[in-house]
Amino acid sequence: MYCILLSIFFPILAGLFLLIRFRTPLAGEKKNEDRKKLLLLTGTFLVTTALLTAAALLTATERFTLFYLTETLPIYFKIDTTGTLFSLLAMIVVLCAGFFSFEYMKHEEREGRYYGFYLIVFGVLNALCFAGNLITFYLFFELLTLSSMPLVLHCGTKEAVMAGLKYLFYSLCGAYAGLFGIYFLYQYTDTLTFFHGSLYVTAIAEHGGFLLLIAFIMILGFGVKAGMFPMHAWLPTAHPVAPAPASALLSAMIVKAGVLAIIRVTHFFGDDFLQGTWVQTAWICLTLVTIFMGSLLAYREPILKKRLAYSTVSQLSYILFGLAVMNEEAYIGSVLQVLAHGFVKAALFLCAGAFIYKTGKTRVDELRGIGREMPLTLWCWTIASLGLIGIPPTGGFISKWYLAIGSLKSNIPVLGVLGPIILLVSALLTAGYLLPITVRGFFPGADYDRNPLEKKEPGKLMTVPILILTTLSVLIGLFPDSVAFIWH
Amino acid sequence: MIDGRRKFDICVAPSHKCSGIEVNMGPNLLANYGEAVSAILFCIGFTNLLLQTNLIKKIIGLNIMDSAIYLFLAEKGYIAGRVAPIVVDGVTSTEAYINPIPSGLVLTGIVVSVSVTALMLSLTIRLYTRYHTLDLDEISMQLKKEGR
Amino acid sequence: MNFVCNFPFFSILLSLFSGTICSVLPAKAAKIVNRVVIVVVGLLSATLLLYLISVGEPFIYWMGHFPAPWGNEIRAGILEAGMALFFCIIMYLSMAGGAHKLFDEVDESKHNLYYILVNLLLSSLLALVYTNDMFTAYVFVEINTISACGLIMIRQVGRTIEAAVRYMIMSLLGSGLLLFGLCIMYDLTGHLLMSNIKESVALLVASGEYQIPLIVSVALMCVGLCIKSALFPFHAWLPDAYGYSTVSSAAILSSLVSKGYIFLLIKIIYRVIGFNIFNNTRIIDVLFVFGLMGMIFGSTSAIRENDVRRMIAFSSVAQIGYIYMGFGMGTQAGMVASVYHILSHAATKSLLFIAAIGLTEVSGGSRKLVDLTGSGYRNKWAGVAFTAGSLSMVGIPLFSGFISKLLFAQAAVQVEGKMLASLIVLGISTILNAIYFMKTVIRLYTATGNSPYRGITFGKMKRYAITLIFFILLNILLGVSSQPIVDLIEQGLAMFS
Amino acid sequence: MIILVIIIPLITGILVPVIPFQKRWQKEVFLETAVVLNSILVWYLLLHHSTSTFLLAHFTGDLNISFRVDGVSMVFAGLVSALWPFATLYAFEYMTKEEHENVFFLFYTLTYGVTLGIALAANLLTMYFFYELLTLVTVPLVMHTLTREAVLASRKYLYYSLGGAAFAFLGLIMVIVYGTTTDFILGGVLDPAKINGKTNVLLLIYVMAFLGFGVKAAVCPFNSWLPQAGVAPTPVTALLHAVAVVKSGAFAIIRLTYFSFGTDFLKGTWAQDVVMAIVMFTIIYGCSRAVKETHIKRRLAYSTISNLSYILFGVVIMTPLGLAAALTHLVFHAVMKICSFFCAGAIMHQTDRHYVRELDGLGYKMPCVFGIFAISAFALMGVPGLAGFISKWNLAQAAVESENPLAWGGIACLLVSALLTAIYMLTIVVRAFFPGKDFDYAKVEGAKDPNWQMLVPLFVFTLFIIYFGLCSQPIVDFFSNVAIGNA
Repeated sequence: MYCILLSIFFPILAGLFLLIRFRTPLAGEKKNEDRKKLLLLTGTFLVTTALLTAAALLTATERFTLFYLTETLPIYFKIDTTGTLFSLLAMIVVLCAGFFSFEYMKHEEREGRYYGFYLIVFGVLNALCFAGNLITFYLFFELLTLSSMPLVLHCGTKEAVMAGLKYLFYSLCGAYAGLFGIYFLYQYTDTLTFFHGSLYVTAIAEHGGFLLLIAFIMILGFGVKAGMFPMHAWLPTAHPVAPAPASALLSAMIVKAGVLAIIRVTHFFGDDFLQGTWVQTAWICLTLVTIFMGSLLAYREPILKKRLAYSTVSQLSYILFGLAVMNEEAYIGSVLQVLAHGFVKAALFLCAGAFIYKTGKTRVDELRGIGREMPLTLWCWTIASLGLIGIPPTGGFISKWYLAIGSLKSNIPVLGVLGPIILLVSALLTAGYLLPITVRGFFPGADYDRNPLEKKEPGKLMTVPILILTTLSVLIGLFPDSVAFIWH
Repeated sequence: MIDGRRKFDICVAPSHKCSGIEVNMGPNLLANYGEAVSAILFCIGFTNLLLQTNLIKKIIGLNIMDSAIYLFLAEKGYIAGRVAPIVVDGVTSTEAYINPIPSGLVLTGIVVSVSVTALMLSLTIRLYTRYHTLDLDEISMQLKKEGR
Repeated sequence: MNFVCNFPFFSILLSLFSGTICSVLPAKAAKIVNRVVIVVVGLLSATLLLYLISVGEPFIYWMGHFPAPWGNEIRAGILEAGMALFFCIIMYLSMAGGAHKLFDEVDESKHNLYYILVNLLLSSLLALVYTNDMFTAYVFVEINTISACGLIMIRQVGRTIEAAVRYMIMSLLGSGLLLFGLCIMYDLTGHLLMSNIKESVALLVASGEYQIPLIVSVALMCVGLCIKSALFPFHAWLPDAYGYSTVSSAAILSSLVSKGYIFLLIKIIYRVIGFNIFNNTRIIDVLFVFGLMGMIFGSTSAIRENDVRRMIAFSSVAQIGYIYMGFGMGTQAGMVASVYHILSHAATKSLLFIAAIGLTEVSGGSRKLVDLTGSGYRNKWAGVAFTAGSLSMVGIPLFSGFISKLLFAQAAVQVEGKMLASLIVLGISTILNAIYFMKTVIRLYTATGNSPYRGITFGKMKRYAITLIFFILLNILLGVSSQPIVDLIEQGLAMFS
Repeated sequence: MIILVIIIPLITGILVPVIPFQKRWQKEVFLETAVVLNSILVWYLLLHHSTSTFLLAHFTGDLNISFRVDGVSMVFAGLVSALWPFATLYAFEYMTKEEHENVFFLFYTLTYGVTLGIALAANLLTMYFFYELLTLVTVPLVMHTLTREAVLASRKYLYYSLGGAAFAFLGLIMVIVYGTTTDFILGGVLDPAKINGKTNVLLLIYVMAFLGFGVKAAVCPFNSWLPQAGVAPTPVTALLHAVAVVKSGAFAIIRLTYFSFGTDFLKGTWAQDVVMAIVMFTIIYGCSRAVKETHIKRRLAYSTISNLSYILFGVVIMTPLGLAAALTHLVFHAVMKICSFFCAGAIMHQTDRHYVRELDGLGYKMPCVFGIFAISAFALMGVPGLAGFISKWNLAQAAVESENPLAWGGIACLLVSALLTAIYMLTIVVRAFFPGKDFDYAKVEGAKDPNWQMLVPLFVFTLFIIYFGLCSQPIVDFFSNVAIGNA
């Protein structure tokens, strides 16, 4: 119990401490000294939190109520397998991106604020993974939005602030749609605790149609955070302006909160209830549209981070597609995709961050010959890209394999077959938008002037996290069984 | 008014004219020519009093109106074949005389209307000395110009 | 016959003759005589009221001991006595409140003339209240008109004379119609005494003969009195007449004179035609509609007005609309509400006129609303009084206006077909009232900081201030302990029939 | 006893300009003592909870002015008396910059008594009486600055309120005529025997009366006075236009709906649909206007409009749960809104900035104020763990439970409004803390947090927001008991 609480509240309090302690910008003579102190503190906090989280995960079966908001609304935590997985992913991504920022954020102002909110986000993510009922989940879902917004708009340009607000309002909008559903669910169940299919049988009989509508609204609502069409527009706006590590965290983990939410919700309703209904059909349609559209937009996008953002939109809907299909294979595919995409996308964003940090180039066509300057980074990029495209033996291949199998196995007419086709097309597109960077980076062409190029490989603080993430993305493909246990 | 509630023997003309319901309007109208005339006169007077802008004409209208009412009263008070209630030759039967009260009312009314007319005339004189016109609209215009 | 029964006659006669006496007295003495007469008449009426309450039934007083169909009669019931008392109170307060202003407005040599007119007015009002004879009523209507006209034009400026002429013309039209209607009624029934006419009318209605002349006669009388009491749309004369005459005149005219006519109308309805017979005619619907229209149009005109006294005058049009709306409902409750509103409006409107004069005095004599800005600070008592009057007009509980609104609304609910119309108009009219009165009140208390006008202290206007206090108290008295008054009105109306 | 709590503020208020205070602090001490004393008295009264009726005066017939403590009045009186001492404390500091202090405190304190009068009224007439009085005593507060703007605003306020009262009056009449009594009895007092066949008329009048009282509660077509009245000094806008006055409107509607007409009569009729539609529209309308508005106080005023309609939404659900939810929001919103208003006031007082665009970068200079503002913003949005979430949760639950499709639509409105709330509140917070990269901090030089007199109320209210968010159970239980008539 204490481990769970500590893993949640320690980072939050630590973050608040940093916010207050370093509330003024670092400046003057003691700037370097102060910065060192800040980094030291942050690093300690991050590692401590990670350890605490690990400890919490080891006591996995624990469940407890912290306190009651009202008599019937407990703040309740429990650790289940899904939560464990998400929490592991969060821990790794947060750590990697965190250490990456130590270097990356060197030139930004108000680092104290950044790390403060970073830590808070860490705590909130943990809480989200450990949340045991809808209300607790909703609480931390909102907090996640609020605490991650400052990360998005950190660099403080007009664009960044607007993007931050856009992110905020989209997310809130989604969260409120979710809340709308929660209001009704509360009425038709004994408890909001996550069980499989906890609705009253009578309620299903009497209000079946309405409950389906509620389910759809909730999926749409939480889908906003997961970048599902038609509410995906915040992602391409928010990513380019955020600092790269923040983008990595956002894209790898925070959007997954939406996925987690949808997993929880669909479980809550129960597969039996949703299977074969119009909700499933509509949902699958939306995800397929998102997959295709995301890839297409990414393909046409010249700005690197924006391209990655669209890619996220597309890839996340793979996960959602798997969830929407609702059978074992598809579900495993989804979970694998969560992990694979998490590692890959974090790695890609960190690579992009490294490019930007070292060369200041943000557009894809400026990256010609980058392989000469930063070979290690570009290699990582390439491997991660392969993962995203789904080339064996990376994680991406396994997850997509399961997704396709699941889809074909399901008895959904038309869409069951259409799904894998779109997955394939999208994979091609993915290759089309990621690989050219590798190709041009290593082979800028005969006419390219290579003379000004020189080694610019970034420091260890940046390369090591990228390497770790890249490695993990491959490992997950090699040992998929380690996560396949989560069905049931 | 000798017996408690003696009605005059004929109906009132104007109402018949206005209503148009009565079938025997013609004979009634003819029989009640006195009332008809008084009603018409009343209307003339009323209209004059209301619509004329000249003060003197208004006052004349007032007098026509009042006179019409007196005519009406006098007409009502007279019953053909009877005489004024002054006992001269010892006839004391009430059937022989007319009711004296309408005539009394006429007299009272005349007094009232004379006094009112006098007041109106005096007011008119005041206005005339002040504004040198008898036209009420013009006086209003001048007042507006004075701005008070 | 108890000695008290002479009191109505005494009071009429007293005020009539004191008027004549005033003509030969110097101004100061005339003033004293006038005040004394009002007080004495008030006391007489009060005694009479007490007597009637104790006896519990009305009495008829034969003038010169001629019995019923021949003689002239006076009749007194609770309502009559109460009305007379109330008129005296209002008249006294109005005279007291406007006394200091009289020297500015009227040449001192004419002061005794002024008091003659006031006394005459009082006597004619009393006669209207007490008389049981239609023709007498007509004669006193004319006397009332003449004296009212005199009160208007006693201030010799062009505007008042013109207003007097206009007032005269409208009044004469009204009294002409009244007289004509009365003659037809006489023709139909052969009587002039109200009680006798009523019997005859009842027989006539029962027999079904002469229905149309009967209705014409009633309609003529109603229209005549409506014109005289300035019911919309016959109100054209009113703003000028109230707006430019001396302040006491305005207060008296608005609160008493028109009320005298209305009271006569009530008497005609109850005592001459019979309440039920009257309610079966279409006339009440007409009165109702014009009442409602008056409520709206009077107020909208008042909103547009930027002269404070004319504004108050227009507000009278609206208030008279209320009263006629009560008539138009055709129920006992509506009538009670109307009668109560007569009292309430009389108390409030005279208060407003008197308070307005205090405010204009400290604003350089200007009565434009713009100039009144901040005058509530310069003349505190008048400001408070004006506010109180306005609140009463708007219908804030504690003040009399609220009770009359309450009574009207309660009465309206009981009338099936007219309920919604009257309730909604009541609501709208309250809003309109709020708009122009509250606008003015806010203006009174908007300090401009550097006003060119000097303020006035309590010491310099003791009498005036005390008058105002009495007015406010009267208003609150009507508002707080309305139950006994309403009971009295109900008893009085019961005595009518 | 019960009349005492109404009279003490009235007398205190009148004494303020009369007593010749030598020093300012004497006046402050005098006022604060009186107000605190009165609040203690109110709480004593509420906790002792005697249900006897105190009759002050007879009007006509069975109409009288009388007072009684029942559940709903406990809620409102308790709320008002709890907030007033803080607001007074805050006003002392704020009013140092304004003129005509005496007049201000005169009416400010009078308002206290009158508001308690509304809360403790035992029948509709008494409530109506104090309702009208409330209008009158607050008008001078609105026109306090005597600028042209203030005068126009107070005029508008007056017209609207009195006009509304005129229509509310019709409701009063209906209750007098068709009810058995005008006293407040949970479940309504209408006499079915008297109604027969007049149901529709009564419903129409109910809607009118609802709108009439709704004027004070700023229901949609009649809300434009509220933002305009924001010209008044901030303690007034905070306390009166976020709590006392506008809540009186809501409170009056509660009385009218639950205690006079009765929910049995109204529930499921077209009248319910109409008023609910109006309320839902207002919720959205208020928020949208708030988003467009750039003046801080006016923005908050529009927010108030929307939030008041939350309360009314609870009311028009017309179930005990709805009433409980409405009461919850009545109290919680009061705390949240007064908190945010005081922040706005502190900002204006300290920096003399009135528009949202001028707030850039102030967050670092006034961390306390903006921190608290952020918390109140989160609370208004309905972030779980803060007061706003609980009341919204209750409202939504009541709506769901009522099985009324329109009410379900209302939940959607609540959430849309929550989103809009986030937009208009958080843009302020974001501006203050994230002014942009090139922001010149010299512009906010000199701005700093206000002194303790202003900060103490702020902190206390913040604590309440959090406390209500976390431990709402006892108070919500109490409201539920009130709503079923058990308190």
